[in-house]
Amino acid sequence: MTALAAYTTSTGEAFQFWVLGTVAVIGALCTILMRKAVHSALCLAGTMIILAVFYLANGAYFLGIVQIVVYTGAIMMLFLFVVMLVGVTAADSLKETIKGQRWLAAVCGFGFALLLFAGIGNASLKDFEGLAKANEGGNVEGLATLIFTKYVFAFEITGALLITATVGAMVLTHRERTERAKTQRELAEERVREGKHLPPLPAPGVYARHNAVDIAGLLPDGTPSELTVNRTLRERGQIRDVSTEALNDLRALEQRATDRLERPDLRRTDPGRNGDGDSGAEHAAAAGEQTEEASK
Amino acid sequence: MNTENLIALLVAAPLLGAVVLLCGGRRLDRVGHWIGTLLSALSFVIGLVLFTDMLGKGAEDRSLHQHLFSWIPVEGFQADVAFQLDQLSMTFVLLISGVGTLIHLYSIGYMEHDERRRRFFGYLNLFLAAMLLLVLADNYLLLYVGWEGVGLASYLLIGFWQHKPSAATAAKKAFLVNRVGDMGLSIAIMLMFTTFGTFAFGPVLEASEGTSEGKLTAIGLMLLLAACGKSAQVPLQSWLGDAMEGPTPVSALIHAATMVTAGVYLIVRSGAIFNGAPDAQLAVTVVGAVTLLFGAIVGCAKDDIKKALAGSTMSQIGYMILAAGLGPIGYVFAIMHLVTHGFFKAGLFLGAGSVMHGMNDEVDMRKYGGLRKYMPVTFVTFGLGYLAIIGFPGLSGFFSKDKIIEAAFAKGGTEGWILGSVALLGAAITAYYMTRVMLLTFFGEERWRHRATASPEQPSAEPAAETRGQHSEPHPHESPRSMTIPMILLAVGSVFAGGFFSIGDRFTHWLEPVTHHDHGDSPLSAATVTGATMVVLVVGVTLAWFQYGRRPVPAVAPRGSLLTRAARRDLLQDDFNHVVLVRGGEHLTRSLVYVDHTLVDGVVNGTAASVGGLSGRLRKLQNGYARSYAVSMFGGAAVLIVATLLMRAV
Amino acid sequence: MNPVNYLYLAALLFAIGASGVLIRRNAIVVFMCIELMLNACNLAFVAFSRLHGNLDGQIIAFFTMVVAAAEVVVGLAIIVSLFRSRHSASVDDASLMKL
Amino acid sequence: MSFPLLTATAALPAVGAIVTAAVPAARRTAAKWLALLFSVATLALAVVVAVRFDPDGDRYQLTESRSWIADFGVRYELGVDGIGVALIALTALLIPFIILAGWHDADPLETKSSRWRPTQGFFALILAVEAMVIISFEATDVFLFYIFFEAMLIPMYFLIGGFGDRAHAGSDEKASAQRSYAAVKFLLYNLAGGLIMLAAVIGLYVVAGNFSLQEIAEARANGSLDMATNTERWLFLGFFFAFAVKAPLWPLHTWLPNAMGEATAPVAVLITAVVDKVGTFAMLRFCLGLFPEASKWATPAILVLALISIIYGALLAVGQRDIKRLVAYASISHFGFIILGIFAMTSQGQSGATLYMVNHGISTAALMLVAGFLISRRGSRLIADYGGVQKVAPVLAGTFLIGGLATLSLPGLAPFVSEFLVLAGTFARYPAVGIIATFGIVLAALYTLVLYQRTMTGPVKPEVASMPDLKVRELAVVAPLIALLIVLGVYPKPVTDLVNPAVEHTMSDVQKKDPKPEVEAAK
Repeated sequence: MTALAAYTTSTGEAFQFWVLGTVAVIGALCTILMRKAVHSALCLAGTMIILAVFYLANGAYFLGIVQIVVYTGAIMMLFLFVVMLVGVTAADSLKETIKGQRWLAAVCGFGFALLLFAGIGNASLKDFEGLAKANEGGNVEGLATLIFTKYVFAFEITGALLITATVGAMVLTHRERTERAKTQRELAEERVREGKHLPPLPAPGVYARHNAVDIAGLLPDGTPSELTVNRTLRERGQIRDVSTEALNDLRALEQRATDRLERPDLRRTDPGRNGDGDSGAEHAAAAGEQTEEASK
Repeated sequence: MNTENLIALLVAAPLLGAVVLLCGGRRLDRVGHWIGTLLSALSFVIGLVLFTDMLGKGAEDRSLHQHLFSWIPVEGFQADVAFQLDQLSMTFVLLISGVGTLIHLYSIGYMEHDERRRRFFGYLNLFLAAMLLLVLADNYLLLYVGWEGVGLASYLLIGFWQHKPSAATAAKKAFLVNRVGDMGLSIAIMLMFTTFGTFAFGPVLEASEGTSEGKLTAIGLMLLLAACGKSAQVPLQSWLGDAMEGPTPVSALIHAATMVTAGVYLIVRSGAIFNGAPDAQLAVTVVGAVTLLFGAIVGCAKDDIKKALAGSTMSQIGYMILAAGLGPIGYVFAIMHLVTHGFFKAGLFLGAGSVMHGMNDEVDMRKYGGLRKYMPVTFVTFGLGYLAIIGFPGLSGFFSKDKIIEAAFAKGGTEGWILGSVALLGAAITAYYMTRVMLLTFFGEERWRHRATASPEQPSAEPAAETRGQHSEPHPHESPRSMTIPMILLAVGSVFAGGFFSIGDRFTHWLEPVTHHDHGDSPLSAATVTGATMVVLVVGVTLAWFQYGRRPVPAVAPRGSLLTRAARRDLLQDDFNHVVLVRGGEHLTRSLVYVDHTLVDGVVNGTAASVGGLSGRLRKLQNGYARSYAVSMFGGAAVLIVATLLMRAV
Repeated sequence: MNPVNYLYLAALLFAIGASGVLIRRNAIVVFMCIELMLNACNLAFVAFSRLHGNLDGQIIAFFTMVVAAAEVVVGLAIIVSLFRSRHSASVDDASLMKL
Repeated sequence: MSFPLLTATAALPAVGAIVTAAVPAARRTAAKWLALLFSVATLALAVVVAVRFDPDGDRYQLTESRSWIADFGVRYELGVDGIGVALIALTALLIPFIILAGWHDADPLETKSSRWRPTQGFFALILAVEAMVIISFEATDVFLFYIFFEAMLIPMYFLIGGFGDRAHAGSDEKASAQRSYAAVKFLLYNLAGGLIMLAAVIGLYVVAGNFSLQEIAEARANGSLDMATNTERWLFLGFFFAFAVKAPLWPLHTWLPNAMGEATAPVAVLITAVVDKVGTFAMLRFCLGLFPEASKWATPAILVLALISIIYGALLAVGQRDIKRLVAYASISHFGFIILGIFAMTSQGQSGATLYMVNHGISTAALMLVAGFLISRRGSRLIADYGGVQKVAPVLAGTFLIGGLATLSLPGLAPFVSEFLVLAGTFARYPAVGIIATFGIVLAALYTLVLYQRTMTGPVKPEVASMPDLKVRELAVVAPLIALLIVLGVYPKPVTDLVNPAVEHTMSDVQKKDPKPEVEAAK
C-alpha cells in the first residue's frame, strides 16, 4: 500500500483544485474569447491569481508570492497600461479574416492538448516525493541557496537580460524628433493646401442637460457631426448621440407652449410669415425655460 | 624527264586559271578570257605530250601513276591524292582539254558583251580542272571529288545569268538531282570500303573477281545511280533540259561533250565490278535503253533548239550507257561513241549558239527557217554534225552507233534482240528529230521576217533578249571568226574521228588493256545490222521531210497529239517530280516546322507552365499573416510530439 | 487526488493559450495568451518540483518569470512603437512577409 | 614541375576578360583592341600547346595536378589528348575572328529606345567564355570539368540576352522580349542538363571515391573498380543528358534556334562553333571514357536519335524563313553527324567526328559571319527580304556561297573529309544507319542552295540595290576562314595525325575493334 499507493493530497487541496482549476480554465477561455482587450486582461489576471494559489498549494511559497506581486501586480498592470495607451481601437471584430484559421487553431489547440494528455498519461508519474524535505530549511532559503550556488551564472545572465530588456524597451519606445516642428503658419498653409477644415474643428455639443465631450454637436439639420468629438472616443464608439432626443424635447416644448397660450395652431391653418415668426419667438421662450430649469 | 609528274599539271593548269580569274578581281577583266583559254590550251598540250609519250611505250606499261600525298590517313581508311593515267583516262583527257579549249575560244566571241566574262572563264577553267581530276583520279574518293567538282562548276555555269530566276532554279535543280546520284556514289564507296577495305581502282577491281555477287550487284547499282544522276539518265534525267538555261558554250562543253558522259566513264572504269554482277549490268542496259527512247521522243517534240539537242544528248548517252551495260562487248564502243558524240554534239550546240547569236538569241526553231543563205559556215558545220549524228555512212556517228547496235544484238538471247531493236528504233527517231531540227532551222521560208513579238511561252535564253531582239526584226549574220573556227574544227572531228578510230579497230586495240574487249557472237552479221540501220535512217529522214520539209511550218506550235504534248513536258516527268517531291517535301517541312514549334517545344513549355501554375497555387499558402505561419509552426510542433511519442512507444 | 492533475491543468491552459495566440488578432491579447502559456509551464514546473522533491523546478519557474517579464517589457514596447507607426495593434496589419 | 602551359592558356583570356571589363566606358575602342590582343595571344599559346604536344606520346600530356578540395578528392587536374588539342586550337582560332566580326555589334544603339550597352562587357564576356571553354577541354578531373561546363552558361546568358541582334522583326520591345525568352530558354535547358549531370557526378564520386578521369578509367580497366550494370547505366545517362542538351541532340535541340536567331551573329558562332563542341567533346571523353559498357548499351538508341537529328534538322532548315535559324537547324543536323560518328565506335567514325567538330566550327563560322554581315546591311533576318545580292555585292555572295558549299560538305572543302569519314565509319558497322544518314547530304544541298538562290540570285530587290560589298575588316574575318576550309579539305593530315592516337585510346577504352573488310584486297 505504502509503496504502490499513489501520492495523494488532502481532500481540502483536492476540493480547492477542482474548484479553482475550473475557474482558472474559465478565466483562460475568457481571456481568449473576450472581445475587448481590457476584459481579456482582467480575466488573465484572475487566472494568474488562481495559479498563484496553486503554487502555494504545491509548496512553492516564494513563487506564489512572486506570482501575485510581479505578475498580477506588475506585468498585468503594465498590460492594462498599454491597453489604455494603445487599445483605443474598438474591440476586435471577431470575424476571422484568414480563411479556416479559426478552425485550424481550434483543431491544433485541441489536438495539442490531447497529445500532452497522452504524454502525461503514459509517463510514469505515480509517486510524488513531496517538498516536505526540500522545504524543511524554508522554501525561500532553499531557493536562495540554489540560485546563488548552482544557478548563479544563469541568475547573473538573467540580470543582464533584464537590463538589456529595459534598455531595449526605452530604445524602442523613445521617439527622436527628426524633423523640425511645424509652425502654426505652416500648419495653416498645409490645411489650406489639403483643402479640408480650414477653420478649427467644431466644439462638441453642449446642452444644459449633459455637456460632456462625448456628445456630438448637431448640424443645422439636427444630425450629429462626427468632427465635434474626440477621435479616441469615436474609435471606441463611445459617442452619445442626442440629436433625436433634443428634437423630441423641442417638439414637446412647442406643444406645451401652444397649449398654454391657447392660441389656435396657425401652422395648420395658414402657414405664413407670422407663423414663422411665432415659432421663432417660441424657440426663444423654450430656450428661456430650459435655462431656468437648468438653473434650479 | 619523268612524265608522271606532268599528270598533276594537267589538273593544276586550269585550276590555277580558275583561282587567278576568280580571285583576280576586275583588273583582269580585259585579259581574263585569254588567260583562261591559254591555260586550258596548256593542259591540252600537256595531254598531247603525255599522249605521244604513251604511244612510245608498249601496250601494257602505258598506264602511268603519280602519287602526290596522303589525303585522309585514318586507322584502316587510307585515301590518297594520286593520279592514274591509262589509255581510258588519256582518251578523256584529250577530249576534255581539246574540246574544252575550242569552246574557250568560242566563248571569247560568244560572251563578248557580257561584263562578267572573266568570271565565266574562271568557272570554265574550274570545270576543266574538276573534270580532269575526275578522269585522272586513281581512287573512287578522289573521283568523287572531281565528280562533285564538275557538279559545282555546272551549277555555277547553268546559273551564270543569276538574275534570271529560271536560270537560278535550273542550276539548283541540276545540283540537287546530281546530289541524289552522288549519294549513290558515296554509298558505293562505303560499300567498297567495307567490302575491300579500300577504294583505289587497282585493288578494288582486282579483288572484285573473288567477291560475292550480291555485294558486287549492290555496288554496281549504286554506281549506276551515280551515273544516272551525272549522265541525265532516267529516272534522274530531268535536270538536263532545264540546264539549257546556261550559256550555249556551257551546254556544248558540259551538257553535251564532257560532264554528262562522266557516268559512262564511271561504268566503264568499274567494268570489273559490273562483269561480276550480271543483274547490275542488266539494270544498266535497261536504263540505257529507256533513256535512249525517252530522250529521242522528247527531242522530237521540243521547239527550243537547245532543248531539242538536249533531248538528243540524253538519248545518245543512253546509247553509251546501253553499250557500257553490255560488258566487255560494249565498253569500247561506248567510249568511242562518247568521243565522236563529243565532237558532233559539241559542234551542233556551237552551231545552235551561232544561230542564236545571229538571231538575237531567239531559241524557238519555229521562228527560224531558211537561214542557210545567211550563215553558211554555221550551216555547213551544223549540217556535218547532223549527218554525223544520224549516222550517215562514212561519218563518225555511223561507225560508233552502228557498232553499238551490233553489240546490242551480240548480247545474245532475248535481251539481245530487245536491246538491239530498241537501239535501231532509237536510230530511226534520231534521224527524225535531227532532220526536223535541220529543216526548221536552215530550210523552208524565213519565218523570222515580219513576225509579231516573241511568243511568250518560249522565254529566250540570253539576257540581252529583253533589251534588243524581240522588237526589232533580226538580221541574221555569220558569227565572228573566233566562233566559227571551233565549229569548223569540231566538224572536221565529227566527220573523220569515227572512221579514224574504227579502221583496223585502232580504238579497240588502244583501249584493250583497260576494257579487255571481246567480240560477242552476234546473231546477225555486221552487214545486216548496217543495212537495217540504213533503212531506219532513211525512214526517219523521209518522215521528217514529209512533215516539215514539204508543208510550211506554223509559227506557233500546234496542239499536237497526246504523246507530243507529253513529250513537250519531258513526258510529264517534271510534273511527277513537282507533285510528289516538291509539293510533298514542302508539306513535310511545313508540318515538321509546326511539330517542332508545338510538340517538341510545346512539351517543354507545357512543363514550365504547369510548374508555374503549381508554384502559383502553393504561393497562396504564403499569405504573409504571422498567425497562419504560427498555425503551421504549431501543427509542426504537434507532429513532432507525435513522432517522439511514437518513437518512445516503439 | 493525484497531483498529476496539476500537470493536466497546465497542459490544458497551455493549449488554450496557444489557440488564443492563433485566434486573436489584437497584438496585446496575443501577448496575454503567451503569458498564459508561460504560466501554464510554470505550473507544470512547480508540479514537477513537487514530484521530484527538489527545488530545481521552482528555480526554473522563477527564471521563466524573469524572462517573461523581460519579454513583456520589450514586446509591449514593440507593440507601442508599432501602434505609433501604423495606428493599429492588429497582427494582421503587419503582413509584410508577403511579397 | 614545368611551366603550367595549359593553365596559362586558359588563364590568359580570363585575365583578358577582367582587363577588358575594367576599361572605362569612354575608351570603347581601346577595349576592343585589348580583347583582340588577348585573344590573339591566347591563339599563340594554343599554337605552342599544339607544338609541344607529341601525338605519339602518352595519352594525356602537359598534365598539371594540384590538390584542390582534398576532402572530396577533387583535384585541379589538367591534361590534353589529341582531341583536346585540336579543339583548343579551334577555340583559340575562332575567338579573334568572332571578336573582329563583332567589332561594332556592341556599340551603343543610336535608336532613341537605345539602352546603354556596355561595349567592353561584350568582349569581356566573349573572352570569359573562351577561358571556360578552354579549361573544360583541358580538365581531366570530372568535378573541375563540371564546374566550368556549368559556369560557361553565365556569360553566354548575358551575351545572348544582353546583346541582341539589331536586325529583328518588329519593335525593340518585341525583339528584347524574344531575346530574353531565348536567353532564358538557353539557360534553363542547359541548367536542367547540368543539374542531372551534377547528380551523376556525385553518384560517380560515391561509386568511385574520386573524380580523376584517369584514375577511374584505369580502375575500370584493371577491374579494381567495377560498377553494377545499372549504376553505370544511370550515371552514363546522367552525363549524356547534359552533353546531349549542349550538343544539341534531338529532341533537346529547341533552344538552339532561338538562341542563334536572337543573338548577334558572332555570338551565334560562339554558341554553335565553340560552346556546343564541349558537349560532343565530353561525350567522347567522359561518356565513352568512364562508362564504356553503358555507352555500348545505349548506342542503338543514341544512333537513332542522331539519325533523327540529321534528317529532322535538315528538313526544318529547309522550312525556315529566317537565315540564322536556318543555319541553326543546319548545325543541329551536323551535330547529329558528329554524335553518329562518336557512337559508331569505329576509328573512322570517331576520327571523323573529331575532325567534324573542327571543320563544322570553321564552316559554320564562315557561313554565319557572312550571314551576319549580310543581315547587318539590310537589317532583316528574313530570307524573303533579300534577292539579287550577288549582283551588287559579288564578294559577299561568293564567300556566302563557299560557306554554304562547306555546309553541304562539298568535296575539296574541309567538312567533306569529316562527313565522309563519319559516314564510312558508321556504314562499316551499321550499314542501314549509314545509308539513311547519307540522305542528309541531299537535304543539306537542298537547304543551302535554296538559301543561296533566294537571297543572292534573281532580280535585285530595291532594298538591297545599294548594299555595299564586304569591307576590309569583314574580308579579314572571312578570307582566313575560307582559306582554312580549303586547306583542311585538301590536306587534313596534320589534324588527323593529331587525332588518330587519341581515337585509338578511346577505341581501346570501349574495347571495340573496327569491323574487318570482307575481302582483304589491300593485303
